[in-house]
Amino acid sequence: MGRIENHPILGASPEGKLVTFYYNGKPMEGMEGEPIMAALKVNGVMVHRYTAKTHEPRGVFCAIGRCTDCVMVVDGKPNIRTCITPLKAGMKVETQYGVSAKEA
Amino acid sequence: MIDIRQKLEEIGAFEPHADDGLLVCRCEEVTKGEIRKAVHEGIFTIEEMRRYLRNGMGLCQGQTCGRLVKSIMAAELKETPDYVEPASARAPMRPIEMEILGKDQGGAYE
Amino acid sequence: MNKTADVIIIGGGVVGCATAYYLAKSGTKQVIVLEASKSIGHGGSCRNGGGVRQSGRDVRELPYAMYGIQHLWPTLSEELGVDVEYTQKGNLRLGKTQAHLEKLQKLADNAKAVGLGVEMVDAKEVQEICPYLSKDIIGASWCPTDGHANPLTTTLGYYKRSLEMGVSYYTDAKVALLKKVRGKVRQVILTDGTVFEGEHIVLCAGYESRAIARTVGVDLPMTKLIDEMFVTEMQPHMFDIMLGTASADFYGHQAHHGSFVFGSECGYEEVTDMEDPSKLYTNAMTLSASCRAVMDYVPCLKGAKVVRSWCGWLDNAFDGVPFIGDCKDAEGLTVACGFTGHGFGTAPAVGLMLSRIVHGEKTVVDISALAPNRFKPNK
Amino acid sequence: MDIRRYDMIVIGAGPAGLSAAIEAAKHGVKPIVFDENARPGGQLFKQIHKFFGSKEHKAKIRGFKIGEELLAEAEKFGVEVVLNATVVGLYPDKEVTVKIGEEIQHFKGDSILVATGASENMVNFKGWTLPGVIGAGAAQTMMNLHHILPGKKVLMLGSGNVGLVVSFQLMQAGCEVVALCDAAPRIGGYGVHAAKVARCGVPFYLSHTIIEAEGDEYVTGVTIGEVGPDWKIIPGTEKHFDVDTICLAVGLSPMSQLLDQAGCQMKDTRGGFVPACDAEGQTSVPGIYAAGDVSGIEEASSAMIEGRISGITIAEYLGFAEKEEKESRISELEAQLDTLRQGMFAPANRGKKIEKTEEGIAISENLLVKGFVSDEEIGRFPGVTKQRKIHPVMECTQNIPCNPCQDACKRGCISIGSNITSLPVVDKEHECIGCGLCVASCSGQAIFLVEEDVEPGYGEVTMPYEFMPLPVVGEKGIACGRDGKAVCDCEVTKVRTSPAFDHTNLLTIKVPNDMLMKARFYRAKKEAAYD
Repeated sequence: MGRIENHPILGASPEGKLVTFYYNGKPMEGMEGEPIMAALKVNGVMVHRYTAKTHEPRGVFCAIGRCTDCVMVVDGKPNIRTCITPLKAGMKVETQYGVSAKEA
Repeated sequence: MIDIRQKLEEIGAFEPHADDGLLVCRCEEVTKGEIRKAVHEGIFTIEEMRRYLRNGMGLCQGQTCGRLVKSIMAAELKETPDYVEPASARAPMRPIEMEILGKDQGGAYE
Repeated sequence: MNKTADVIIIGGGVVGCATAYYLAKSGTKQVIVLEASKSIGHGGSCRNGGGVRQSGRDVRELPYAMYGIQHLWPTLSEELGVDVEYTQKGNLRLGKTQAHLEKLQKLADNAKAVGLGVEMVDAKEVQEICPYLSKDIIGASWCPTDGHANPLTTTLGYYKRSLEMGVSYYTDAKVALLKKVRGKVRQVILTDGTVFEGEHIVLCAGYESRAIARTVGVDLPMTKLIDEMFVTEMQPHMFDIMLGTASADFYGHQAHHGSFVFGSECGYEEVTDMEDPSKLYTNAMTLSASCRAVMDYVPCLKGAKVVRSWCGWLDNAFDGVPFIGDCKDAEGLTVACGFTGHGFGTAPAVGLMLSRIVHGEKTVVDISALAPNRFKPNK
Repeated sequence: MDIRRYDMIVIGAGPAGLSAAIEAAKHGVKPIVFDENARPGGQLFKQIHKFFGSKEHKAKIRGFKIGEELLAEAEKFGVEVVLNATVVGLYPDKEVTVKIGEEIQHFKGDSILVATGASENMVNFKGWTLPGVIGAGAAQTMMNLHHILPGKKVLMLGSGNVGLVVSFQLMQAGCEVVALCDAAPRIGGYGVHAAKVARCGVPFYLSHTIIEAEGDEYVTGVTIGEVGPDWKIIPGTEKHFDVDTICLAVGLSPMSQLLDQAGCQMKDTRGGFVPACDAEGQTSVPGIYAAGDVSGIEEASSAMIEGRISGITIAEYLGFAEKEEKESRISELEAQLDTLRQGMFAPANRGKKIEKTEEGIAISENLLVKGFVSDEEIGRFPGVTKQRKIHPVMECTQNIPCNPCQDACKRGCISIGSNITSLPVVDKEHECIGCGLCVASCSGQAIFLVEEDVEPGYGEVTMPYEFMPLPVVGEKGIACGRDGKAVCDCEVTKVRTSPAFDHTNLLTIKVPNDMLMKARFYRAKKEAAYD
């Protein structure tokens, strides 16, 4: 989906520090401190989790920490709201199946 | 006073609709059909519905579906949406780890 | 609107709904249930830890607690057509000190005397039963036939099934007083003036029962206390047992869908004072205190997030066990209240016994020790 | 470590909360403001369009700039703003529990102002849970806070101001908006916002709703259909679009849970669950106040004034201000609020169909269903005149409380008068010098400069332009009409940018004289084509 390099009103995007994180074990790059969700989106990741009951794919919905649809397993902890959790170097971000990182 | 039996008779029997499979509560995966059917089983309030089907009991605590459930229930009850009272709000407003709560001794840091 | 019935039940909680169900099941044609709030199960029925246990109970309660577990709970989901999530995987009552163990031992001995299988287990056995518990636990009482259920679906299950069987329910129907007709309690008068009349009145309205019974000269000595509970987000499945502690720090279990439900106190409850009790406020310290209590025994839950807390009123009887039975000095009135915070697990048995009492039949077990008029001065 | 006590605790550092804290602090109150976000300003920081109103309402200033101004003012008056601080509980005795970092802290206030704003309503349809279906607020958050694109091809559901403004923002960020649909038969938001979107070529589908979001793992397409009077889809009206994103903008609901939790008396209204409170924001619990969207959805401009009213009220409640002082300040603020609550979109007119303007001119029907005023309709509005020499053409056709254009023109060519909702009138007596300040000042981007015969047979149209890349002088492109369709070839003759224009660039194109009243948008050749 990409970053907005130059915006007619907001100007150039603020410069950030590019860091490596791991999405299901695969290294990806994102801006340090941006929400995990933003880094995933730039890398084309749409599906954050599969639901417990009907195994439906879910992703970002409200982007402000309310709906909790974007939760993933982050550094081993499930149910982390990726839309409001800042990205750190080396973070391990995994698709959540129900409440765990493994497909049931 | 609400006469449950009389109200059930007034609203008639449950009739399946084509969109009954539509998901309403995203967190707990509760469908429109389940909610509509529960009304005909005597579930008339959001408080009861949450307890019966778990809608609004998940991570977001009904912040996304509350309004939708209210209108589906009201329509099924043949009433305006304000007939169905919203769920009561309870702390915490956002999910909080037990260990964070556990450190709290009732004060504030300088 | 039909305002006369064979039986009028005051209180649409789990006891009221269960009583209505067993009455309908035994052939009573006209049963009316009056619920003061807008929701069935608004009170303690849906605000408890879901414990279905025998261990830790007063010996006066044990016979019917055991009866329910042996005869009613196992088939309840099928009977009601609603999954009540009954799980009979045992109850551990945990101790961390020698004093705790002594207390647990005493309770276990009492229970054994009336035939309940409860044994004391040591630290190692505790870990074998539930490896998620703190290593600081030195022992526990273990009752393998105890368990838990979902109080929400149990209450609503009884409601739904009895409704299907012909019971009439009225919500938002607050009772103001009872009235005798020719010396027998027959009328139930609502705050809006509506009069219901029945051959038999069953009063199971929690603490509010006291004020209602008083209108026909019956006092049920109890007080009320507010208690808080909380629920966590869904967690991977860990264990199925019910947990409690010797010093009553907390109680709770993991529900079928994965959330943990716990109840606890912060120590402030006895003096809680609120202008409007219907608001069900808690204070700002209880949740944190409860989390500490739970983490002291189940430390691995520290990362679990709390999504909601709530509270409810307990109806504490003066001697810690409920009032169940006919009011000898108010003919026509049967009461069931004062469950003192542990009524949920026995509700099916109580409902069944109340239906028997109404029919003038013998209750399944002897409950004369719970007679409503049992209060006698101790000096 | 005891509970910390404050004169005033404000929950929410949005327009209402900050304004209240500033107003109270001006009278000596020491407020503390908590906000769960990393940046203060609430939704203001996602709002990159210019605001309506008059000078006192911070008109023609962009939302995020207003946020910055409020923050600077708060700092100046010693307001303590704590960010990343989520209020998780509000208890009797005016105690709040706040999650700050990894800790829960307790605060008590002699007064509490709840200014938690609103949350988005949602609507469900088949596939609404697929990744790629997002709230309009989510789109704004992604674009304007995190500088990422929500998607490439977007369908917007909802024609209220949020749907319209976010559609425009999506295009500014570089997305394609394939369509805007709404189940209602008429556009809900300001006509000028709709017109901005329509002239970019976005088709409007009123009386249409989403039938299905398609895709297995995420959105790959959407089907919409026309709704009949029974709100059911009319068979055969289905339309499919290839999209990767579906944006929902179907209204807002007050986030009033904390007030409910604190035991404040609540009201269940059409606009949501709101506290019962008086005009100053006092709830049923003495000392607990509510201001802004939490007490009923309005614009950020109204929230700021409501906040100030609550601020002075609290100052008086706490004994920091005299009663007379409070009353005179409140009457001043209420007058400002009244101004904002006038016009066609006034709260009193919600849901009503307005047939005529205050001037008695028939409303453009086309605008209400297609998003643009047709060539035939435009001439009847007083801002639209036909002159040979350069002059402003103000395509402002609805009565909304807004008047920056009047102040912008130093030559007196534009007059609105004392009634702020009146349509602007071109005063032919005064000479337009083509400075373009009016064009840049119009928050609705509805003002154009038109001049005939700059060379034989050709005239010039100057338009507001807020897109990247900015065309360069001499570039050949295509002029589009109000409906976004190509009308003729054109050449860029002037590109003006200035700090005074605040990022609204003025683009001047040369078109044949007979196209001067039609050409309202510019497209580079490669991206446009004639139908």
